[in-house]
Amino acid sequence: MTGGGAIPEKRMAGRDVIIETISRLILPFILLFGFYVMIGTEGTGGGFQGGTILAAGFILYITVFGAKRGREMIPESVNTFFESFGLYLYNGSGLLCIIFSMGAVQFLNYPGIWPVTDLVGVAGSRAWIIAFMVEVGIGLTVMAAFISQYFDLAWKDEEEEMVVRKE
Amino acid sequence: MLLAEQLPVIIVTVAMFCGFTILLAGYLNKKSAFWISLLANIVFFALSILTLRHVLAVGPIKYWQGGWRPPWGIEYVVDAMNAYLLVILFFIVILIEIYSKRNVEKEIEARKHPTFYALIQLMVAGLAGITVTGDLFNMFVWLEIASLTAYALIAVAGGRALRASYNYVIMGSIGAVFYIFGVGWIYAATGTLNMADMRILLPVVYDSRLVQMAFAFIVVGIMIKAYIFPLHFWQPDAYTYAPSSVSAMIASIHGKVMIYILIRLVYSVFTLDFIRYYIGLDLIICWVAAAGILAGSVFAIKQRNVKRMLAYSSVSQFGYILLGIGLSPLSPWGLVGVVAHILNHAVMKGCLFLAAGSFIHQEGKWDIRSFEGLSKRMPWASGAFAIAAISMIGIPPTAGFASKLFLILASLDAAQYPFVVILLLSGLLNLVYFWRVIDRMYFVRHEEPTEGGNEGTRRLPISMTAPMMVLAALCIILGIFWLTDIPMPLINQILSDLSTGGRL
Amino acid sequence: MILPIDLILLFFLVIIAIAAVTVKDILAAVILTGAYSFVMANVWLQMGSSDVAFTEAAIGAGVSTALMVAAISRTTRWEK
Amino acid sequence: MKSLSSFGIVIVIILIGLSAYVIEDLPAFGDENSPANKYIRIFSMQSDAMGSMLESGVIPIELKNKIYEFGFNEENHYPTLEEGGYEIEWNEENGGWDVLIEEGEIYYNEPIKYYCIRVLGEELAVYRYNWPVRVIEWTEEETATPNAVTSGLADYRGFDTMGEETVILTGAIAVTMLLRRRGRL
Amino acid sequence: MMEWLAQHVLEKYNFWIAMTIILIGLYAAMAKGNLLKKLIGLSIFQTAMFLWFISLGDVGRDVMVTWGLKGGTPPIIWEKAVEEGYTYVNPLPNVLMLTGIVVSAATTAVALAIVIRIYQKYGTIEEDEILERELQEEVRYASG
Amino acid sequence: MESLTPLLAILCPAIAAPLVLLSRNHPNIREGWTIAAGITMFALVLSMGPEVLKGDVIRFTMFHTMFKNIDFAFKVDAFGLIFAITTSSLWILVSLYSIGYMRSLKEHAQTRYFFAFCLAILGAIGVALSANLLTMFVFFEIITVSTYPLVIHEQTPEALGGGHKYFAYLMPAGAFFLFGVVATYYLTGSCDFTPGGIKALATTSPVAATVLFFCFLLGFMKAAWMPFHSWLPTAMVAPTPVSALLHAVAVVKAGVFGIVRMICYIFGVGLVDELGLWLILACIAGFTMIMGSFFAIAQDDIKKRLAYSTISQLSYVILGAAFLTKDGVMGAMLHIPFHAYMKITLFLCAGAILVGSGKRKISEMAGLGKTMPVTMLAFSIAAIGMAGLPPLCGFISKLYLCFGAWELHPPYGMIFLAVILTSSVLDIVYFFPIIHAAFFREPVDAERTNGGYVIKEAPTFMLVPLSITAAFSILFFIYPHTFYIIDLVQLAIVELFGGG
Repeated sequence: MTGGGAIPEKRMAGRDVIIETISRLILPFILLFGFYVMIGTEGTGGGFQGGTILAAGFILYITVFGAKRGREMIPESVNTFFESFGLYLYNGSGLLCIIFSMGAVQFLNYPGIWPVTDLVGVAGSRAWIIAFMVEVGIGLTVMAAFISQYFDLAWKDEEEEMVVRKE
Repeated sequence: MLLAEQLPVIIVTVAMFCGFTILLAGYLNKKSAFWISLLANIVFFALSILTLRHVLAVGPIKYWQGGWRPPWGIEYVVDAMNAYLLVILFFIVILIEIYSKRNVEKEIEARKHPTFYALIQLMVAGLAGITVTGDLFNMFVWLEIASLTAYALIAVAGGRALRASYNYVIMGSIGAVFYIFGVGWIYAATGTLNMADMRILLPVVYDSRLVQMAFAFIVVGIMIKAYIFPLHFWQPDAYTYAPSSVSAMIASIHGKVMIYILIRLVYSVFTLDFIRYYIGLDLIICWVAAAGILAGSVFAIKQRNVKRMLAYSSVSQFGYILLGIGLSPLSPWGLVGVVAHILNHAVMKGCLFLAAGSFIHQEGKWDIRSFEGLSKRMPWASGAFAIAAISMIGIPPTAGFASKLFLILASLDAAQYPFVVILLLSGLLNLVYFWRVIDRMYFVRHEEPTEGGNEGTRRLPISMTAPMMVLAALCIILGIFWLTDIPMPLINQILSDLSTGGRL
Repeated sequence: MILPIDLILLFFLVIIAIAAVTVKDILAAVILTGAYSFVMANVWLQMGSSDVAFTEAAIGAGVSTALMVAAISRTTRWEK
Repeated sequence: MKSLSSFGIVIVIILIGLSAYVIEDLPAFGDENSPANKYIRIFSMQSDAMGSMLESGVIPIELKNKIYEFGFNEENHYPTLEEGGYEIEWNEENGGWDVLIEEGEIYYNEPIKYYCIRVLGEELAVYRYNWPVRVIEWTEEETATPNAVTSGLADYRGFDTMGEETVILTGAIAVTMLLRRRGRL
Repeated sequence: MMEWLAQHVLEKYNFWIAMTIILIGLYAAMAKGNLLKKLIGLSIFQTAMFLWFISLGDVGRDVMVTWGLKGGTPPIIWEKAVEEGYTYVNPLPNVLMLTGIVVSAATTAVALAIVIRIYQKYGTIEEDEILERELQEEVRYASG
Repeated sequence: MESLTPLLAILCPAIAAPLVLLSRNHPNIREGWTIAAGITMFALVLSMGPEVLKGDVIRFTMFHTMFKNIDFAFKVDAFGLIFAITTSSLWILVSLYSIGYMRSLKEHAQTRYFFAFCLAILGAIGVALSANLLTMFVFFEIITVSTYPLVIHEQTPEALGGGHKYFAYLMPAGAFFLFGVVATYYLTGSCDFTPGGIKALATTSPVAATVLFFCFLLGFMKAAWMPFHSWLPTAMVAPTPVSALLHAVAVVKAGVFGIVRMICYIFGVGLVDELGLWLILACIAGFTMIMGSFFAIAQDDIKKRLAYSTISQLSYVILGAAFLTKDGVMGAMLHIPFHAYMKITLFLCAGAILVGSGKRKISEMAGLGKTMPVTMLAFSIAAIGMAGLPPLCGFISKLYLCFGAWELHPPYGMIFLAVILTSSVLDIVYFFPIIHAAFFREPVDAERTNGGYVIKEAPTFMLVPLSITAAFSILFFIYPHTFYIIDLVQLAIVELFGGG
């Protein structure tokens, strides 16, 4: 964690090739592991852990390459979209239960989404929806939220430094 | 499953849904945030009225999340009390949102509007969630949503609001952790988190010290969140420096819902028997409340800043509600007082904060001593302030009188005479600090500045005046409403739903 | 799962907590908090709560610490 | 806020006192049968040779009534011990009979363990099973998810998790609102 | 007395250690002057509470008899586990505390954002200095 | 009998108030509303007279309250109707007078003035017609609050001080009254005004009843009985018509009305007698009578003197009620309208003097009778009436009071008779100098004392009302059946004491 948090733009000149290379190498594996943890309901892990690991991977990237390049990789629009989209998935899976069953079953009663239930059975529908809507939703939101928080907390403005120095 | 039974959960989830939607829509178009939020809340208000009607007609709604039966899954229970609170919640939120349109445009920079309204919407969702949930841990989650949004919404004003908000973060989190700690104790004792289930299982372990510990921790946690007297110290700063519409919303709604948690726990989970016979706490609650009533008023008298004065007044008024809770094991009127005062105080405090906010919005005046001649320049706002202040004092045809009457009757009925004196004294203290403001606005002779050129041009926008006037009118209408026997079915339903043993 | 290890970890926890609270360097305190979270994750693993341990390791020791370090980089490092 | 430090010490002392007071009733660490982990004893009554009836698979009417009176009835939305609606089976591990009741839910009709009845000397003790027992037993079958934490998180208590997601999002929005100076939001 | 200690202190060491850390954290959250220190105290406090909650759900430890050598296994349903006589730990505290951890992370983030804003405004994160600044402003207002 | 009339009567000022506020830019229309409402209300109130005299009690239940056995209801019985008639008839006159007063002095904030006036009258008529304590309390507090803007009308620091003192006394009084209301309901399960008192109250413990009695007594601090009287002279900073309203119609009359209501219709004559409370009350009243007169003598400001006179005179009513005898109560009831007419004449005259000559001090009033004959004549008539001399209505009420005192147990009877007579003599003592100065002393040099103020008769708007009230003061003596007053009082006495 060089420079503590984010590297201000002007210090980009003194960047370390080794760290950059290693982090560029390691990032896909972190992301892969994150996705594995996120979707795999068989073992330990789930949306939170997976999402956090994904976020940690991106945070590594942002820390190493600087906030500006981090922003290029994860633009604000994408970030905001994922923040909401994850919850759309989760919340939507609940609302879909009501909508598909015409109000016959409760919110989050996953077998109420009958197309899935017809395909894979009652228990299967729960497993599938948990894995592909709920956990993915959780993961995306957690990932996007932590990335967004990190951007906002770490990105030091030039003018802010001026203000602080003046005081 | 009937659609009417799905209403409460639809309100909560769709409110959250709107929260995310506002964020996305606000990203694309800043103006849309407000309108989505407002429209959604109006729809929810209609739905909550339907819910209340359904509950009064059919009985409590019990809703099992995910189709899991209560001890296994999360249950939402909507009885008369919840539905009533839900209606109040959305009603006040709509009015304050209408008010906030112009006020926020002035107080908060434009780029923050989408996030601001998203947070408002999420706060409303959180409060609605607290209101309808029937599960202790689920309540914690909603509590945290409501609190987190409140922290941020207070801090957005910048300046001193930041420090106030930070204190609130620390105290609020400690409160939340105390709450969850209490839930842990009660979980260790009974092994369940569902309120209805807990109510059945608790009598088995009433003697257990775990339950007493749980009660102590939960109550302390909620006392911090609901700024009840000895633990209120984060609150005045937060109310004073927050944006006007936010302090109105938090003062009139947030605190109510927090104290609702206490009501729900005392009545539906621990039950009055436990409070009275196993830990003998009812009178202690009463005395704490009484201390709060007096101390809040005395502090309020000392204040110069109108919003800070209102904040301390809230501390005092929450004492009323707590007093009602404390008295209710002894008299059913205590609960009537609580039910009435929740609505009345939401209306009155909302109106006062909106009016105070509009003084700041229009003239930048927050010091009571600079209020001379305000009635001439802002007749509607100061009229609303005056009516609500009179209502706070408890002059008869207004709402404050009704709750005072119920509580006095309750304390007489419970043969706790000191509280009668305290309630009456509190009315007089309220008079002292509110009348000071009214005097300044209306009656202190004041020379109009001669350069009256721009006076006429800058009038308070109608979208800010109208909500205040509605609330001020409600102050009077409710005063009459509570005296009539129209709310009797509601109150009887609430009494029997909360199982206080008996009807009026 | 094994008492001596458990006790040692818990003892560590207390020490780290005291250190994190008393040390004047906030960056050190933050890193100690991260360590605290990590030890906590181990304790939880001992207790058979693998999911929580995982989460605590990822969120408490990872992301939270990163956020705090980011915040320190924008404020001050030394407590007065 | 200096005053808070003395206030803090007072609170610390109070909490230590409270802990010493409460510790006696806290179940021991790792207690498998504590209310939190398995079941809670709801009442006990004179056995009066009811054990033999239990062995033959019938719950005596007194016991049934007591359970009903206790609050486990339709009014509280509990599945009741109607004739034929329940099963009894001997559970060696607990040394008692498990009472299984059909919940009559939309998707599941298997009987679920609700009560455990044990003979303790002269007394007949009735226990109510709690959350973990059911979830660990049924998670595989009902949700096809072997990890009970995941199924608990996403299914049995899915609403908590949704709220918690919203908390995360709220935190992100709040930080955005307070700090973001560039970009659209 | 010794018996009481053995029964309620040694056997329930989880509670006492959690309580110790809770008190450390609580004291720091209330009494420390530095805003970030407060936050660190708060996070220690919260996490220690979670520790206690999780330890509620642990099974199979009989400290006095087996020295705690036997413990629960993660609640992942596994056929072999039953054969080998493992007991699963209670999944409910895990579920709840997962939520709690995430909530505490969100709270931390918001608090950090506020701290940064405070620093931008006052140039310090010491509470005393902030209060002093506010007092000065107050005096300035009062004197016109 | 259920009838809408009481509600309509109460609605008159209630509707007039917002109309006044709305037409604030058109003074003529604004005051037109006031007058129209006054006349309508008077007609409505008077129309209930024959019905009530037949022995019917007119009731109107607005709604049932949440409290069992308490309705928010209006009831027109004989006693209430007396007060209602007094209030409504005087409202018209005081409004007319106010128009003249406000316009000739070019006062500010006239709309607020008329608005608050309407509300105060609303309170007074509500108190008169209310059927139970709760209803009465509501209107009582309306009077208290709505009178505040009138008291501080000048908006000087002095006026505000007076207003604050006014609140400092009357708001705690309201709290005591509220406690009394709730406690009565709690003790008896009812708080309707029943002739002869609420039965259940007699069975409660004497301590509770005594405490309750004193709570009510403190609650009716509006009656300005002696240790708690000082708000009334302080409130004299108000414009004169307001003082007239305070003293004659709304506020203090509501107070004494309340005391009589409490004694006769809540506690019942028997219970008060049994508890021995009448003696305490009578002592308070007697003390107030004498001391009020003495204080009045010491005042030089005419309004202050009238204020102390009011304090003294109101105690006649309290005393009469405290006697618990047929004639005593009758005297008390009669004194309410009669004193109202006489005192309002005096105040209107004082206002006319202020407008006409700019004088407040009695010592400066020498020779005013020449320049302001009508005013001073009316003043003299009312003053004579106050002293209880024959050709005026004050004589009737005082006579009954004396009879009432005579009926008491031997030692008390003589004592209180002496008190009444002493007080009457003192009345003469403090009114006579004014009359003497006005008619029999040479005017001091007007230029020197009054800075160029030309002394002339007050405007007609003011003269007409005060002449009318003075005339009525005489008319009541000659024909006490005017506005059914004596019939109503007799009816009320029959209700209370039974028999003929």
